[in-house]
Amino acid sequence: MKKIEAIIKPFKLDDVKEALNGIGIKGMTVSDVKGYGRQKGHKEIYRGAEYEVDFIPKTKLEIIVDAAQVDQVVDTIREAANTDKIGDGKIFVLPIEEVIRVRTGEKGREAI
Amino acid sequence: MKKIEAIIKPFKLDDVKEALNGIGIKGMTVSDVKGYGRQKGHKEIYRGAEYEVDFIPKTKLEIIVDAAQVDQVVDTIREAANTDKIGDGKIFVLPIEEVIRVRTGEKGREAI
Amino acid sequence: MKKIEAIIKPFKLDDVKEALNGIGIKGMTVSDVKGYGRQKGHKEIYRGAEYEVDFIPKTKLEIIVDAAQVDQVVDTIREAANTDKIGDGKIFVLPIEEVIRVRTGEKGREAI
Amino acid sequence: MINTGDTAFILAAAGLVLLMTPGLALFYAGMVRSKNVLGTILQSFIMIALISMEWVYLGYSMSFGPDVGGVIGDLSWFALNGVTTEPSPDYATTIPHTVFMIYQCMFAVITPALITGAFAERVRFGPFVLFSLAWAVLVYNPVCHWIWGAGGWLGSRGVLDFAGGLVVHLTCGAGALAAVMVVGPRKNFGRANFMPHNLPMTLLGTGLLWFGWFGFNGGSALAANEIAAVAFVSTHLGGMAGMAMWTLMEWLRDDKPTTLGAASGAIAGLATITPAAGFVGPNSAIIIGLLAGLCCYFAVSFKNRLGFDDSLDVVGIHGLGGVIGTVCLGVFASKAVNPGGADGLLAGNPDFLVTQLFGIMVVGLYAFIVSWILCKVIDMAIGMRLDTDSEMVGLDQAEHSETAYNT
Amino acid sequence: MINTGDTAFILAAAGLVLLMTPGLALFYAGMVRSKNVLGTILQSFIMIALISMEWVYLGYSMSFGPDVGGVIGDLSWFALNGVTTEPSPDYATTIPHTVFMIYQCMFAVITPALITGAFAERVRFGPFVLFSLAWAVLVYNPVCHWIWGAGGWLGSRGVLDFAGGLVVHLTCGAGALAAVMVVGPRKNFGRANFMPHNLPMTLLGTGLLWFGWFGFNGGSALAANEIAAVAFVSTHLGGMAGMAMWTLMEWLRDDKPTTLGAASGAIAGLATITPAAGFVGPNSAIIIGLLAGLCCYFAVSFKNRLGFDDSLDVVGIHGLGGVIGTVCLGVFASKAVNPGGADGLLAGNPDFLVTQLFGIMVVGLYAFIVSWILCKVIDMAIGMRLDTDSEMVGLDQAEHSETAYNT
Amino acid sequence: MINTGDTAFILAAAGLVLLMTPGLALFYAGMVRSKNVLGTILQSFIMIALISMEWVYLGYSMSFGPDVGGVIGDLSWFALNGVTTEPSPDYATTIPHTVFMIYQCMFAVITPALITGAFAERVRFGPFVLFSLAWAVLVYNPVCHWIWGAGGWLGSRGVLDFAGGLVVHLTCGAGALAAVMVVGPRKNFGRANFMPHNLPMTLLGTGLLWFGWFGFNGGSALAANEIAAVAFVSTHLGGMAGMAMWTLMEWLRDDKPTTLGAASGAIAGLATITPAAGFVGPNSAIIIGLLAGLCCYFAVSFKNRLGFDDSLDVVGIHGLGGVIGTVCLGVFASKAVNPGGADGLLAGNPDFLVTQLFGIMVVGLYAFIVSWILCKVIDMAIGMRLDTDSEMVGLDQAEHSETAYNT
Ligand SMILES: Nc1ncnc2c1ncn2[C@@H]1O[C@H](COP(=O)(O)OP(=O)(O)O)[C@@H](O)[C@H]1O
Ligand SMILES: Nc1ncnc2c1ncn2[C@@H]1O[C@H](COP(=O)(O)OP(=O)(O)O)[C@@H](O)[C@H]1O
Ligand SMILES: Nc1ncnc2c1ncn2[C@@H]1O[C@H](COP(=O)(O)OP(=O)(O)O)[C@@H](O)[C@H]1O
Repeated sequence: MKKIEAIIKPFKLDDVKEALNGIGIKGMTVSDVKGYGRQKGHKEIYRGAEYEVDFIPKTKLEIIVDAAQVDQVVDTIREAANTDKIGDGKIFVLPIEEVIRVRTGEKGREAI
Repeated sequence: MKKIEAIIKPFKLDDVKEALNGIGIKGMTVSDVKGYGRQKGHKEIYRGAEYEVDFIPKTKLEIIVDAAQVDQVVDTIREAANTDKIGDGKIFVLPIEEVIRVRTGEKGREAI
Repeated sequence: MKKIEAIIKPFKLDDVKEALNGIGIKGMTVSDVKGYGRQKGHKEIYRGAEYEVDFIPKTKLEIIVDAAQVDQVVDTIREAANTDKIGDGKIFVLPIEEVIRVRTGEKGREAI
Repeated sequence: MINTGDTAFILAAAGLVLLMTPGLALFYAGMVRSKNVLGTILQSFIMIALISMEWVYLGYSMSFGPDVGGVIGDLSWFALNGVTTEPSPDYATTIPHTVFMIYQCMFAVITPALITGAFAERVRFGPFVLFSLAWAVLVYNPVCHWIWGAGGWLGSRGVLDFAGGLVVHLTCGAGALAAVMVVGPRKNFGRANFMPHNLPMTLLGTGLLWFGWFGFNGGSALAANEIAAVAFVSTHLGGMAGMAMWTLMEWLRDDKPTTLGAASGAIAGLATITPAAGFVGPNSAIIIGLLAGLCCYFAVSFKNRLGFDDSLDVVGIHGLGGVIGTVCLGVFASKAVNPGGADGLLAGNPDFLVTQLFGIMVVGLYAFIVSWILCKVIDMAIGMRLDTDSEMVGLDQAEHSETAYNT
Repeated sequence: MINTGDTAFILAAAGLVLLMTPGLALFYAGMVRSKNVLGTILQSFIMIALISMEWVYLGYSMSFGPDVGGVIGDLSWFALNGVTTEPSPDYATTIPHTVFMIYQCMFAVITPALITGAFAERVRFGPFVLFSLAWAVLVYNPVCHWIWGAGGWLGSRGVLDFAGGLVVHLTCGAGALAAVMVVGPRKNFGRANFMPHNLPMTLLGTGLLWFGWFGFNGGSALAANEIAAVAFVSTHLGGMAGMAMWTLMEWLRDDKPTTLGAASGAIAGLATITPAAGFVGPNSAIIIGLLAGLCCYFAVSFKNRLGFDDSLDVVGIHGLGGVIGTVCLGVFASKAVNPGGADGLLAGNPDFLVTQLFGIMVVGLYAFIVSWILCKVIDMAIGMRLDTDSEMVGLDQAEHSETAYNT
Repeated sequence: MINTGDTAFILAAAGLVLLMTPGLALFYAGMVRSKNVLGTILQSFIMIALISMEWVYLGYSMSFGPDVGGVIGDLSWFALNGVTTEPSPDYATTIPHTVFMIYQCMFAVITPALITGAFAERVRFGPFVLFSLAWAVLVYNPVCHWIWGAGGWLGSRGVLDFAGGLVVHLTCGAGALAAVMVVGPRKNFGRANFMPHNLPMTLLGTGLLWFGWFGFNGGSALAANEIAAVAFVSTHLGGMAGMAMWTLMEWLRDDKPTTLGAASGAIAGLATITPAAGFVGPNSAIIIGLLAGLCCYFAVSFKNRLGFDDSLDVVGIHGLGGVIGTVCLGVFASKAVNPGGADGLLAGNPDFLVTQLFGIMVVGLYAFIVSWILCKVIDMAIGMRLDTDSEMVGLDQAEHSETAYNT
């Protein structure tokens, strides 16, 4: 099993979710994060003063998948999340040693 | 060292925390996430229209433990978080290569 | 590639970010978490009753770096985040199998 | 004959009292957990619809209509029949009768809304609506008639209540006590912390309530005259003294004054001065406010030890406030301040204090008993409580299919 | 001769109507997504500056200045020239003329602000400001003159509108319809859910709007007299009945009443009673409120099926409310209630109903056509819509370089 | 003899001014970081208790009591002794004396609350309370007496201040300047961004402040008469013009108007028109408002360059506004508008402008010096600042053991 973490632009969440459903991914965990990277932050105006805000709202997806599915999932996310602009995000693949479903105790593949 | 990530139902946090204290786990990191999976989302009514909201509020626990403790911790979380209903959540076990305590620089077991 | 996760005190974020910029780290992902550990929580007063709140606001950094940079990054974070008080936080190092940039599809080192 | 100044004043006051219900909704909603915000707000808001409707077709006539044996008004004013823009001969003789009617309507609306703080975060909407309606009819209307209705027996016996220490605050406090006893505590009460989810919202509510209270107490003079001035001034002083005392107690005992403490003290002071507002001078008002802050602070802390889940302290603040205020009126009332009022203990008239105590006993017992029976019957018939799962999920989703905050 | 009671009343009423604009800002802002909160608030707030300025140098004179052929006021009152503290002979003869002027200013301010709910979350600030200004000049001022201006042709024909069913609610509803047709739906409309980001904010706005509405309708009597009493009472009853009906419909059809439903029903009831407030009795007011809740509930649900993105339901609530209220006035109006008013259908006078229908037709068509042309021209000239990226990022950052919430 | 219209008006106005303190609390709290929300709110709220208490036992008598040599009132009105519902012969002769007293109380309450914006997010609660109390006694009360007290020396010299340009805004601005100099900037000032945590809260506060300002300025006519009309109108026009100008400047210079800019401009305009409200005509009021928006916009931007941490711009908006407004009064005042007022420069009377400048100098210097000494002494004695750790943790937890928001 692998864990795929993807940092994407928030307004792309629906597209990515639908795309993943399309390839049979029926579970994921999502959270709001702030990102810092190449993409220039935006300026904010506060009573005549300008501030540079360099942390940009991003959405983080965590998806546990079978090792065999990794490439497909990665490609799917890339297509759906891509706007060809800096800041589209990153995808990280991490190893997972075990997955357990709380309710049943099922492990591995059965658990997801 | 291993990292245990558990996605549970928010109102189970206190129970899980107490159960973990029971087996001597004195540290963890918690965050609010949204989950998508088998559990059906709820409907919301907005001026006579019904919407399906399929991301469900969940709580994510991150616990670094000694490899030897993993099974005990997993079982403890399972018992405490279980409501026998779909959506009780998942537990993931990830490898950790190093743990450092910021304050002292202690590493590994000493750091947690 | 490695993933470095650091749990630090929120008000230390700016210092850590600057320090990391200093050593050429130009990307990271940040999120708000709550921490539980040695550091005593604070008491809250609510209409004459006192409550112990034991989850403390913390900030979590996620940084993907080249394996070679890990030690330098860890040390940099430690220095910048340290206040010599309990609760300064932890740093975890996790293995990463792959990194992909959404926009370009670049992998590994090129992706960060 | 109609006086434009008085009419302008009471219309403004009626608007202010209406505003208190949304104010209360926010005051309460800020103290609940985020999954119960909307349900809590709606419990107050819905009273505007429910009780106003009841008021037009039942409540006003029962409360202020032609007296029947001192105990209740008959129903001859059903649908406001005969309630016109002509001033009433009995009430507020310088303004249109309808203005008096709508002003009183606002009082009837907020009183059951006050009760909702006691069983916050755990009751079903349907049974709650039923309870509130029945309570308005069987508790509020009669008590209102006894004290403020022309010919009401307690009023005739000399019981005084300027703006609702008995009619509003004691009835809702007693109702709250009964309801909590029937409904029981929230799941995990005592184990988990139920932290307020948004205190700025509670402070905003406090500000709106204070502002509205000037209409509540000031307007109870029913004219823009000297009595209104007396009531307005004591209201402000009572509220500020309550805030001063509560924060002071926190400072001394926990060495930290809190924002919620300041708000709680203010509401305690405002509730407590209510029955006395138009009958006492400024210095008495300050003493009353200080007593309110002191007693309510201890009552609330004490409750916490009792493990009695009056979630937002309706008993400890409104109920107790109504009692203290009514007693203090018996002590500090002075005809020098308000010739239409009474002389109290300090003015050498202990009898009046006794009368007030009698009023407290009667209203407190009546409101408690009827409320308890109502609540019990409804609970046995259809169940007041949410099932455990729904309580865990929260009122907003379980009862209203809504979410307060989306990002 | 100036009457202090009337002056106090209308000054208070003017303050209340001013408060409605921030109230509306919050009512709307709570329903948008968090990235559009500030832009939405500003669309209402800026009207206070924009329209007040226009009012002093153009609007007041066009609306209420010396009549030209029944269609418009001349510009002789430019810069309030001749508008002094002397009472006007034509309007509100017991208060300073400037008080009447500023009271009417508040109406002119909130009307275009109401429209903003229709094209929420997607228009550029500059073109929006331009549209609102032109709309005030070409739609609001003329219609206001026709109905309320001395010599206005619709008023002379006997069309009645107590506090703005036609002048305020129908014009903004028709303008909203036109604007939505020109501007089009939000990106992903129908696909994504646009959940309200903060419903407590919307409920707070509702509370402030209700409170302000007493000034809006009550003050339209222009004196603290019997008519003010009638208007105040029907306003409250209309609002509460609207709330009651909407929540009831939700309860019956979705078996869950909602908080937003209660708020929506209240606003529907308040908007609908507006034209009739000072001309009908309490029981008629309740019927009108119930009808408002019923019709607007269905209109809004129906719209959802139409896939027509009137984002915050300006057409379904204000536009429709203005129409229903104006028709109901034709049905329920009674000289017994207000001798200065008219007798409606039920009082055996069908002609008046016809007159009202005529008024609706004229105002509805005029407002719709002019609004559509204005919007179209501006859209073709400089473009009303945000580009897609900006719409995705949200108004706050794209148009104002601000963020509503920071942690 | 008591006039009901005037009494209703001033009671309503007093309520409105009270509401400004919660309004201010929200206005400020929205601009601080979420860890300091409650502490910021409480700094305003607590003034209601602290200063109202001081007002009854000291302040009112010092400010308005029998004059001693033009510099201060004696203490014969201690505990409101002799302040009854009889109208005072010197002040507001058509309403109960107590109404005037409580109306003025609200002014005394909000003035020190305004200062808190300057040292937001960094002072200890205890020393802050001490400072505010001492400031009220040594700065507010004397200055209030000099200008508004019967026999006050500046008033006798012809210095005019309709509703508090000098008494309220300049004193708090000068106090703020002194306090910032003593207390110093927030940790990491200049390095970190201190972004407002909740701008909708600030906009809500703005709405409540604007609403309340009608009572603040309109009520200062102390009767529901022509002067009240003048003051009410200029207040609205001053505020809207300030908003128009500030947003315009942002539009021109940053090509983005902001929501906070609109709010800031409105407050600047309202503060600036305050001293002139009852003495100038509508067109002058608009010019004054435009000037306010212009000058305060630049003052605030300039401050940012100075690296002077007047955190919420009390000096740049209130202090400067008070000065500009008082000068403009010297220029635009006209007896044609208010016979009881004065003629200014444009009416061919330069002397009056000189008098106003003299008033500014005296009040500005006095307020600054006394505030600086007070602050310095308290700081040296017990320390105004939070220790670094507490400042990092935030006021709410460090000083009040509370958290504003819990999920
Ligand atoms: N080294 C890194 N470690 C962790 N997260 C990163 C790293 N670099 C970038 N990110 C995340 O990816 C997001 C996008 O990266 P950015 O460099 O801005 O553009 P791009 O995705 O085009 O490379 C950032 O906002 C941040 O959340
Ligand atoms: N493949 C997955 N990857 C990551 N998180 C998942 C995955 N599947 C489920 N989850 C998380 O676990 C939660 C519960 O899963 P769900 O399928 O709803 O019920 P159950 O826990 O009974 O299997 C989801 O809400 C989601 O947060
Ligand atoms: N075993 C653990 N697993 C995950 N996170 C932990 C663990 N122990 C501590 N933490 C995180 O580190 C933070 C600091 O730890 P704590 O024990 O309070 O102080 P210190 O950093 O000085 O050891 C905690 O608030 C929590 O977020």
